[in-house]
Amino acid sequence: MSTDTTTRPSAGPFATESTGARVLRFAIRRGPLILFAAVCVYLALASPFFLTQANILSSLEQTAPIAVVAFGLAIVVIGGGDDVVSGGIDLSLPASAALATVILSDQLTNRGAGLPQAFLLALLAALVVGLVNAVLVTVVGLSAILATLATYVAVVGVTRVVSENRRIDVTDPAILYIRDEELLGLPVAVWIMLLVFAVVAFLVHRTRYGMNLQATGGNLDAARSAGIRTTRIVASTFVLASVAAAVAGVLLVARGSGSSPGIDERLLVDMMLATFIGAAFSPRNVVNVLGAMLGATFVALLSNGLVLTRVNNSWIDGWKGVLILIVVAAAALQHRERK
Amino acid sequence: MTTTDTRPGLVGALRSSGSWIARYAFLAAFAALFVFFSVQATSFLSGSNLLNALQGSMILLLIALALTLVISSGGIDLSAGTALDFGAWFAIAAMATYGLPWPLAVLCALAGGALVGSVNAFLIVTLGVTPFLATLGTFFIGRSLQQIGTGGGANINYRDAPEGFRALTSGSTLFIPNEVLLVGIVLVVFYLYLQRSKHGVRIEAMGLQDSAARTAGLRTRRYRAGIYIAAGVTCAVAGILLSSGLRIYTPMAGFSYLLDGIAAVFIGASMHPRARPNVLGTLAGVLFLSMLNNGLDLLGLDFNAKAALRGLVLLVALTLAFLIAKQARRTTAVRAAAIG
Amino acid sequence: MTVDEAPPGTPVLEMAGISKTFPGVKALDDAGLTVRPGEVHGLVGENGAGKSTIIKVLAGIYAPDSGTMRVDGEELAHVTPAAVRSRGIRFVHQELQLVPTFSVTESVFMGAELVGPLGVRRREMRTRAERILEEVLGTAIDGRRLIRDLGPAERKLVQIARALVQEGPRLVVFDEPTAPLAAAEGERVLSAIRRLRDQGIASLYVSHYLGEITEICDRATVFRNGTDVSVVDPIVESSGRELIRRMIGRDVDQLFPERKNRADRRDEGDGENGQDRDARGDGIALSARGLGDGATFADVSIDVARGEIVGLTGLLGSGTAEVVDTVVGLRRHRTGSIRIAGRDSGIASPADALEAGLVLIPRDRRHDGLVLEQSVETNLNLSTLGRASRLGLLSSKLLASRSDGLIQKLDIRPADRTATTRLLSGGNQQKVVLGRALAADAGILVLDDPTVGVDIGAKQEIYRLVAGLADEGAAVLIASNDPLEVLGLCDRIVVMVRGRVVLDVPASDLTQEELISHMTGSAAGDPTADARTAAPASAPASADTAIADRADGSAS
Amino acid sequence: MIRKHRFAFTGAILAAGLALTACSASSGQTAGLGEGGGDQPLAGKTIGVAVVGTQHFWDREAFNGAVERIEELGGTVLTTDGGRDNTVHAQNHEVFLSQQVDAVITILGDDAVEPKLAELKDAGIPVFGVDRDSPSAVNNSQSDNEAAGEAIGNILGEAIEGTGNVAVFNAFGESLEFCGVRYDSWREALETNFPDVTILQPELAEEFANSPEDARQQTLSLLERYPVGELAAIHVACWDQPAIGVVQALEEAGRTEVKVTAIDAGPDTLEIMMEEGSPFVGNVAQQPRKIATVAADNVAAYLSGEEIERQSYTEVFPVAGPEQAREVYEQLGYDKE
Repeated sequence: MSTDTTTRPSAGPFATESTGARVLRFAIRRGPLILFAAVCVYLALASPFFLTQANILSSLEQTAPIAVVAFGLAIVVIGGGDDVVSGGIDLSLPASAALATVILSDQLTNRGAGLPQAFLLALLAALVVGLVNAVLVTVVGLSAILATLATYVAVVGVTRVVSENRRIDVTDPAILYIRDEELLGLPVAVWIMLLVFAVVAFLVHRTRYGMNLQATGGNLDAARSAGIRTTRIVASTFVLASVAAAVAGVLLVARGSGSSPGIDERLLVDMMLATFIGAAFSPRNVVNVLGAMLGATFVALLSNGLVLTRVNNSWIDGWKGVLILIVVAAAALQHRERK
Repeated sequence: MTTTDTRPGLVGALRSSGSWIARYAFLAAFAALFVFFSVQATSFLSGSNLLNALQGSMILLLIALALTLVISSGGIDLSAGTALDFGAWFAIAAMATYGLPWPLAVLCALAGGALVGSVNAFLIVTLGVTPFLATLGTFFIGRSLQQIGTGGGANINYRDAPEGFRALTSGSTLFIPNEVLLVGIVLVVFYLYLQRSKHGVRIEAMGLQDSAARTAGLRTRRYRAGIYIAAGVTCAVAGILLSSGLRIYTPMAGFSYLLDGIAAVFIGASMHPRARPNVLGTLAGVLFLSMLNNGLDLLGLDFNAKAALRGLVLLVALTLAFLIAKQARRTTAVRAAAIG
Repeated sequence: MTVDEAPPGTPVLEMAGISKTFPGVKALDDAGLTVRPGEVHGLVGENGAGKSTIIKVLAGIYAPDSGTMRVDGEELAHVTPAAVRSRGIRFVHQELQLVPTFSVTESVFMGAELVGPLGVRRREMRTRAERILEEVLGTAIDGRRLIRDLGPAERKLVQIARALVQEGPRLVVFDEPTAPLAAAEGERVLSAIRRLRDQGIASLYVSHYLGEITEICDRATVFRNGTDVSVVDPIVESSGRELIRRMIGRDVDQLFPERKNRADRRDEGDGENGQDRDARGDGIALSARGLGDGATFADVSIDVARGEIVGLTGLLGSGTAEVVDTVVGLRRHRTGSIRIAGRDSGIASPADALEAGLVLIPRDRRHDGLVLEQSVETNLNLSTLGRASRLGLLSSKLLASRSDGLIQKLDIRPADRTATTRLLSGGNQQKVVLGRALAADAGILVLDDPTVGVDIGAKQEIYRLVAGLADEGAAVLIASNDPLEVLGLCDRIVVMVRGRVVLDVPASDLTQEELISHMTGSAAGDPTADARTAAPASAPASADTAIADRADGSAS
Repeated sequence: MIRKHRFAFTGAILAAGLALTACSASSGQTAGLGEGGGDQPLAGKTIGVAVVGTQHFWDREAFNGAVERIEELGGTVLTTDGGRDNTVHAQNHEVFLSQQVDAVITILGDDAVEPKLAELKDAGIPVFGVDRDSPSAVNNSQSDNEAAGEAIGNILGEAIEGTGNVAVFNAFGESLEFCGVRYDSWREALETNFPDVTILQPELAEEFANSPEDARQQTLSLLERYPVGELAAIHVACWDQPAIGVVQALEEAGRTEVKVTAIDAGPDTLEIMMEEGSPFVGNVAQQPRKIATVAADNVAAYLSGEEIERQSYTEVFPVAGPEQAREVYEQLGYDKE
């Protein structure tokens, strides 16, 4: 045996790595992001409009409500773990957001309330849903997926009763401001999204609460033994997420200039997609707030780019699915690589 | 010292008594609702209505069974509806467009479901994508393929479907409606496979602790691939029933069964002592949801109110059942922990 | 020393008259435990003696039925986890209670993060975490590394750092801290505990390794049948035997079983190397030739004959674990071949291995060995469910009779096949894993560190079982880094150093000292031996001590 | 080595994906080019076409009609689909703004799109509605919904000989304006001409997804509540998909004495009507493709400077009974599909 390996006692007998291998490893580790960039470059080449400022801003505007509910879902998943059966999930967020749009619209248009009052009421309603979820999961002991599925159905129903399944137009100046105006070159809706992002990202990644949250989701027993009040943490995630749903409600009212029935289902799928694909963008391969933002942006840019490159409408979902799977598969391979 | 044979297992006895309370709690909610509907809606108890409700729940039951299988193994299948669509699509298209005899069309449908399942299996087992995202991706692609294949989403009408194909849902054998008989057979197969054979135990082991199952010499990859394909095929059977009943293929109809299917599985799991998905629990969950729908239809409520009530009743029933069950479990769990 | 308020001599912890009854079981009966400031106090006892119950009472997890608990002389009215923590009592649990996706810094500060106006003070936390690791525990780990990328010893040190990071630690409770570690790695933990003592922090040290108890403890409390039967004070090097006697109430005559045919086999195998035996071919059940995976080990050849127990040993990172994984199909090999009964095995998964008549008893039983949420019955039958089936359906009668038979044979406690496996003690869990392997009637057994975290009684039973199987004709390959275990149980010993086999000899040819020097790569004639390789990861001298002491403790 | 293999694999997928995207994109483009000539008033123009969803026959036909007509006229299309979410549909119009298309055809949708249409108008981009009567639109092309509702009301009244209970599926009357018009005029026709007819309360709701099966289940329950003699007809107020399931349920339950009427008369429901003895007795055929074609023609005319009327009505064909169903089926060219 040669003696050159003796300088690295911890490595195996063959552990030498060429520059090429290192580059390759880097490529695999950053695979999802590289793919993201590659897709964007392709779209930019295929349609000169794709990279125009107006288009990017409008894509971001489209992203805003999805991203905000996805932040909410991210909190729940981070705190509850990402196991399908026993982990944290909140399927009721889109329903809460839809309920918020109805309450906001009703207050603003039919009851002559101002935005602050309307928002408080919408927030209150969303908080009730969040609290019900929290109680169902932590006190009653339902699995998160069943509890929030049940509240999803219930809240969609309540929304229909409240709205009588009607559309309500909103012409409140504050909502129009959010819808139409720009601040320092960015649409107000995008500012709201960034603000929520900043708050949530700070909360999750920079505060003690956030660290406890991550610990709870990462290893419940460990968190408990570290003296973290895990039940409270899990309960709080549902409440926080419902706040995000209420904020998303404002953005949805702005986007639709009022409330339209039947917006929850699509939001549900988009939200899950944005949140879970977000894990692919993180080096730790876990659901996180920045990932949710990137995921939502990725999905929106993808939809927008495919429209601009004039892909047949029928094909758009298919391409979205394929590209998403490629990104996710790259993340899966990268994860396997580490093992 | 070792009282192995004489003591049937104190822990087990306590545990199962807890599970019985859990089960009874939910069944009590079930029964209470049944009585309520019987009193409030005169036609609820009629034989034809109950049969209607039963027949109406068969498609959901198949979807829920497929999901029971998948969730048992620790996964999820958001593309269950897509597999249903492919089953319905391939069956109708085979007959209406390609003029194949109906038994062949049924085979095509099953192949369609298997196709969807295989894509999932490839993504999950070969590439290692998480089931959540893999099946979500399959769902998107499947939706798109249906749009492409039907010129944007046109129905395929086949009113002249052969008698044999129609009989799958309209006829009856030995006074049992054919679809009930068919789904009953599937149910029994699932029950025997998941609850009574070695495979069910293995799949549960995989779902709980994959690495341990693998080390114990189980072919987990093979099982997992098989599970997604079998789930796809089961959903395709549901698609066959749907298309046989309507004699039409409506693209992208399957998604509407997904959430109810998931709910049924988890309601069923909640009745299990270790909160695992199980076939009989799923059956109870499906029947509960179907009864709820049927009863609310018969009450003659405003449709918006009906939508709200449906969710609220579900919430209340689950909460009550769980609070009682939890009480029971808590006492047994403490004892069990002490003995261990 | 930081005993400020309490008068000198006041115990840091004093538990007295603690009783705890679970329905049907008296887990603690008037038990007591006293730890003096700054001492390292051992807590020993057989499984079920009440050690873990009193630890849980101390941690505030179980409320005792009666008894008092004083910290620094002050009685705690309500023993809650938070109250205990605030009094400076910290726990290093047996399980690695860490979040795999957390960084070292995040893990150390889990639940006790430093927060400033701009949120969590990451840089400061990292500096402090690295400093504690380096200065208090004597190990340098980058605070940004993720837990999932660390080895078991580093993870354990991170856990210890976590116990120390908050202000005012008075007493750290270590529950089997070295169980998942190789000897040299374990020494890092032990030296960390010594450093704590130097800084006046008391330790309560729970371990089955009596060698460690005699090495680092000042005093030790022995538990038996739910109460403290005696306190050995002071602990000296020769206290091991005394501790065993008090633990089980009698002398342990022999830890390792008498092997019937061992002497003959020794004669037979003497002087032969693997190649010759393979050429002769008779009785070789498992034969690996020139095995390598291109990264962690290379050119490994091992033969195991029917009726033979072969020990594969080496320090952590020597490649023994990887070789075992490769043999059972959990890893791919890139060079060489594995033959079973003279034929190419074609094993690519544990399932293939099972079919070829080879079973694995994995090292991490809680993760890889058992489905913890399933019943003992299910776990015992998991590999052989087909044999418990009739007409394709599981027969509850067959399942019950098969598992009851195994429970009896292995003396698994509680003798309840419906019990959830999670609730069993470590030794009993390991017996369940063994039982599953027995049920498979496999001709070849591969055991990877089979007695980790297992008490002496269970250890003895496991050794007896393994020896019995070999006597009945099974071929057994044991990977272990406990030299005494290998010497006491095996017929042949294969030593690996940094991915290569350096020695393959009959066990009778080796003394303990020789074996250790081969393992640490310091023996003469070792092809890789030179001054530098003799120090893998930690000082060779201390590694020797640790191994020797460990061996000492469990010896009879 | 395994590593390299994996990376190559990922790369291959990526390459294949991009190549295929390119294919599907370019195929869309070639469709847009076609023959350049004098009768191509839209040559060199890009027209945005936004549709709220394409699951339903009407929506899809209108969408395809508009796209095909624009391409026939030499224009390039940019299309969006809201996936049945009105707020997404509204947001989709942003693309037309940022791309500065020459004109926009907006198909269906509720008032959520109004602000976007106003923005388009302000930006100087003319908007043409298809079943979207917007103040910001140059023109709205649609069926005469009032006539359609009235016609189907009369067909139904006559089919049940002016008496009996009628159940109605009407979930969209509140949210979609043209559905409301159809429902109101249907109701008015019944109440005026057939005073003995009772409209059952509460009304029923249909679902967008899986609507035939959903309607089938609801009808089965409905039949339990109203035994023979207590139910004369079931009407679907705004479209025809649920009627497929309604008919199926009636046939299953042997209750074909209950008559079925609907609106839209897609080929699938016309086929059902054509069957002998079908309970499906009344329908109103619209010409969604033609409606959209008219819209596209209006775009072309407007861009070449012509005056365009506010409303373009396209004829509806009331269909009563199997004979008329067959005639309309042929007239609309469905038999050639």
